[in-house]
Amino acid sequence: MSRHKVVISLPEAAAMIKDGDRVGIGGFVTTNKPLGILREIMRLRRQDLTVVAPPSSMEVDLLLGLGMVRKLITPYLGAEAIAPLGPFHSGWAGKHFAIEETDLGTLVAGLRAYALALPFMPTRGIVGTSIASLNPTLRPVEDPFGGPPLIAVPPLEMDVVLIHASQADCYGNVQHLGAVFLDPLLAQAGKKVIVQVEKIVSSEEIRRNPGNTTLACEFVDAVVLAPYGAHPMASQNYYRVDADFLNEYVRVAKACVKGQPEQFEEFVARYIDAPAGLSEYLERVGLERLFALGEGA
Amino acid sequence: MSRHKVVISLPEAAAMIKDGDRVGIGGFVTTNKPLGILREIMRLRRQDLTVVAPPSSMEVDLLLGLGMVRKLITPYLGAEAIAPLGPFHSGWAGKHFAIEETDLGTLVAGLRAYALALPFMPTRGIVGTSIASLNPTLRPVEDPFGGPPLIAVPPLEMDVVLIHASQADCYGNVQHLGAVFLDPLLAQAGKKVIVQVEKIVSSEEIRRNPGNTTLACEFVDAVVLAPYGAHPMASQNYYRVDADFLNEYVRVAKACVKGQPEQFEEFVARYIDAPAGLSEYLERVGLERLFALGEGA
Amino acid sequence: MQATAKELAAIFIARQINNGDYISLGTNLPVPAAGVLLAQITHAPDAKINVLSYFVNLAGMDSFPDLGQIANPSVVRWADGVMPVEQLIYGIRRMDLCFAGGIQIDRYGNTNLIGIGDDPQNLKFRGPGSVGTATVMANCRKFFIYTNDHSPRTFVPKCDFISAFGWGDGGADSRTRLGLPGEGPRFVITPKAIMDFDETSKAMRLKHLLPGTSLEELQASAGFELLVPDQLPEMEPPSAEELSLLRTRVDAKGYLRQT
Amino acid sequence: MQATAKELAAIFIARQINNGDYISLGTNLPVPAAGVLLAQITHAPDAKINVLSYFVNLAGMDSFPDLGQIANPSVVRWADGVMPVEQLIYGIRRMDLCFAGGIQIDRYGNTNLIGIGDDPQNLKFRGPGSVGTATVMANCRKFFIYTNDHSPRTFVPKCDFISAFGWGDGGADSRTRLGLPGEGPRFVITPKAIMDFDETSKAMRLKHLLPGTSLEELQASAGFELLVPDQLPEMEPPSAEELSLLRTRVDAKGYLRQT
Repeated sequence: MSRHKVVISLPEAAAMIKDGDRVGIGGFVTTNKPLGILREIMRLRRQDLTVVAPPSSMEVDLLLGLGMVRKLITPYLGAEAIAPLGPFHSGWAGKHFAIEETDLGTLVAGLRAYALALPFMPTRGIVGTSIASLNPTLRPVEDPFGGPPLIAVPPLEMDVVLIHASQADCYGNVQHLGAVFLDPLLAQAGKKVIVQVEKIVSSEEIRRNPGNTTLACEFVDAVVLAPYGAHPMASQNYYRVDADFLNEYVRVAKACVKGQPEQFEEFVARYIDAPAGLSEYLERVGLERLFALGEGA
Repeated sequence: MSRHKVVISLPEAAAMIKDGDRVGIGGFVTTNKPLGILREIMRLRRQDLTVVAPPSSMEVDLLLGLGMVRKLITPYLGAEAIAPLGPFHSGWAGKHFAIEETDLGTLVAGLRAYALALPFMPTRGIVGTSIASLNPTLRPVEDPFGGPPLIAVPPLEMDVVLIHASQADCYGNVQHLGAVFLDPLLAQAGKKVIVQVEKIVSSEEIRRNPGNTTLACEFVDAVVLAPYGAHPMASQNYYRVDADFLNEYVRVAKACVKGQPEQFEEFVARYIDAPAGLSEYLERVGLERLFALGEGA
Repeated sequence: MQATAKELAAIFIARQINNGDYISLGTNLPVPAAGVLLAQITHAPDAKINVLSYFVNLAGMDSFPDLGQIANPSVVRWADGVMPVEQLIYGIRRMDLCFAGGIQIDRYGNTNLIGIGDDPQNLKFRGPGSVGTATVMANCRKFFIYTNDHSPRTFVPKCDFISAFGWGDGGADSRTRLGLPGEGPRFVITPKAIMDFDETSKAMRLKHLLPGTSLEELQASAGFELLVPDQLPEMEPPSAEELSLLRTRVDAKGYLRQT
Repeated sequence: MQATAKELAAIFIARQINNGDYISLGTNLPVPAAGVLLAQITHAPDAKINVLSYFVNLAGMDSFPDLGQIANPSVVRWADGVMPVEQLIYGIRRMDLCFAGGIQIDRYGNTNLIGIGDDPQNLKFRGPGSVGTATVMANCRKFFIYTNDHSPRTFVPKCDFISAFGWGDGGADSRTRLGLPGEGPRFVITPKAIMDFDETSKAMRLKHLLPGTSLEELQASAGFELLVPDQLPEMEPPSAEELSLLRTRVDAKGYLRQT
């Protein structure tokens, strides 16, 4: 018997995400976002998703704008200096989707509680803040050693986790070759974990530097080849964020929130609905533009 | 102003450990043990130490045999197939030193609680076991979400942590170049952290592969050059465990526990008290013997 | 040469492993290690094996260097990844199978690595300590208990101390009542016999006698009354392929062929 | 050219930093970033700087590429190490200094990145979210608050929501009562002024006016009564070396010289 390869196609990956799922999204702000898989799900307009994300950006704002999200759990949505706020996030919160208030420490505590199979993790980080009162999943917990009470964070459950990384072998051993953000923790806590990569490499290449492996195949259910798959976000070692693209998005999304949805609908038709797959999407963006995002370009 | 170098000598490192200190010891069973620093402390016969150690071996048994330890906190003491038990640990527990009962999960919870500045971490791992009743520092804690109660592990405090690794620069950036065991967690939880290394390398060498850095200088207070400093234990990438040496130790330690201390006293005189420093110790062991512990030898 | 009891025990373990299982291999347990390795090169090429700090896949190994020291540094040649030791616990949700040893094992599958005696301050014998067994056996999906010493010294009515909880004082709900996520001990394996646990009482029950041990002898080997079912089938004998692979690629040094 | 108010603010921050401090630099806060970088190349070569996923030391830098994007991938050229984001929190015991921003800042140094409005289900304006400020400001030894917008829109009597706790409703024991390990906000820094907190009430107090702003104007810039001490010394002027290093090596693109 030989080893089973876990490489699947983008449509196969998208089929693993169902309406109503709790979906974790890896990466950090504008870097290493799994947009290849996300665009497939957007095309299918999956509904009633609960999105769990470390500091997130326009990829989540777009999910909100497409009406796919029931509940959002993220400590941050923005693109720093490029665009401090997500238009749908800022404009529609509480109206078209619910927010489960969190911060980075609370998110880490909930994910760690799930990975450790614990009913809660205590935190002091949000004592005295509004997060403790706005998030109905949290509870006070006594300090059995007599100190002031803390907040108990329950396990944060995710049906599927989507991650973008540099490379993997066909068995699911993944290497980021740079910062890992919260991806290992997300993978430990995800019921299913799908990783899209710029490059699939041999098992020998992975084993040449096992210390570079950031997600061992124990924590990976499927791998998808997705070159330029993080665009318009940055991909470590490959390309920078496409700021012009984000600005265009912010412009049409802002207009939509203000009641002028036409340009946003065109944007969605052009970049999400019409392309038959990743290659067609990238051709619409244009190779010259993509190459210009590389280091030194 | 130029950067401050944190490289110190072995005697300077030993001077950082005082009578009554809580001392953390890195590595795992018979690998990467900071014996260079430990032998200096043994020579000084520091008293009333509380030792906190991940799975440990004869280096801790020797501390026990020298009467330096008041309390021992380790999930394991032995050398696997070479010597399943430490003679002083097996024979003297409760009589010459106290044991704070723990297991790996409990140890990790206590260290993490300290690093996170939390008054406790909950664990389910020891519910129903004797660890929960034998260790007086633990308390039951309710699950505020209504499940069965858990055990609260308080922060595990360490005045000094001693670690052995492959290489570091003179500013305290450390690379293990292999398994890290619990060393990063120990470093995060230690008030002072001293790392002995086989080799001091340039800052440029560290920066060539910052992804290999396992302890950034944020978590390291001092670096000590100690080639062959883990002997008789193994050092990753450098040399294997010296099983003959361990067997000799076990033989003289067993006799001592049985009331015949002469050979143990000779062993201590020869390897701990007489050598003026690491070089003299290694010369007594003999270079031919040391070289024979290398890969392929 | 006929299969030895240790070889049969290893083959029994190999057959319990599903392809794709995530398994953590502790040190100094050569028979379970042999079972896992045999499974990997036969029907479980996708089993995910954790050996202390390394994630390895051994499906392509020619032969294994030394079963006596599974945490051999040479294991790194098959490593897909290196991990901090916390990972054992932090990634425990996905762990399917682990192994526990014990200086005492009781009729409800509790194990003791802490010590022997009544007074914890004055033990007759201090064990090596629980290592990670308490937390790992509480959480991982299932675990097997292994010991080479099938005698009343090890098999006791009640452990003096419990380092890893099995079924406590018995009863199918003894783990869920405490909220323990793992499904508990499944088998107890020795060179004399393979045992499981009664579905209701969770008392230890004989499943297979291994060659060289009679039922009477076995019953005298435990300090408590072992349940014996009416039907006591023999373990399905090893295939020629199982035995050959075990001897040539897993255990070339013959550790399991020593008595 | 005279030092601008933003340059003075950065120089003030630089002077607060001790050699050896462990500092975490958040994104999109160019003035605090400039202050930390200036300290590093003058009196704090051993300051340990964390920029998101990287541990860096910039003592040897010729010039910094772009203060507007501190989390620039090119920062990796000075990286001594790469770290998972949890490390920010897991290693928090050793963190000396952090920076918080806010869409609202109140007189007791509480900050709000959550949103504006009464009804959380129907906010007038939803902010970007707390990022890590809640947990980091609760724990790290001390923190500074920075904003470019010194106006009553930002400086409010009471935040609509609190994302990072400062001094709550005031009082020197307002943090210890809750068990918060960190010592709380030390300074509030804007291009108009530098403020600290009264030792007893922990109400915000003027420390230095920055050039271009009068006391009357400043008092009108907050929606609450700012404490003003009897003595209001000017900030010690920048040395020629501070200003020159700031302009040539830290902020060559002149971000802090724009008004």
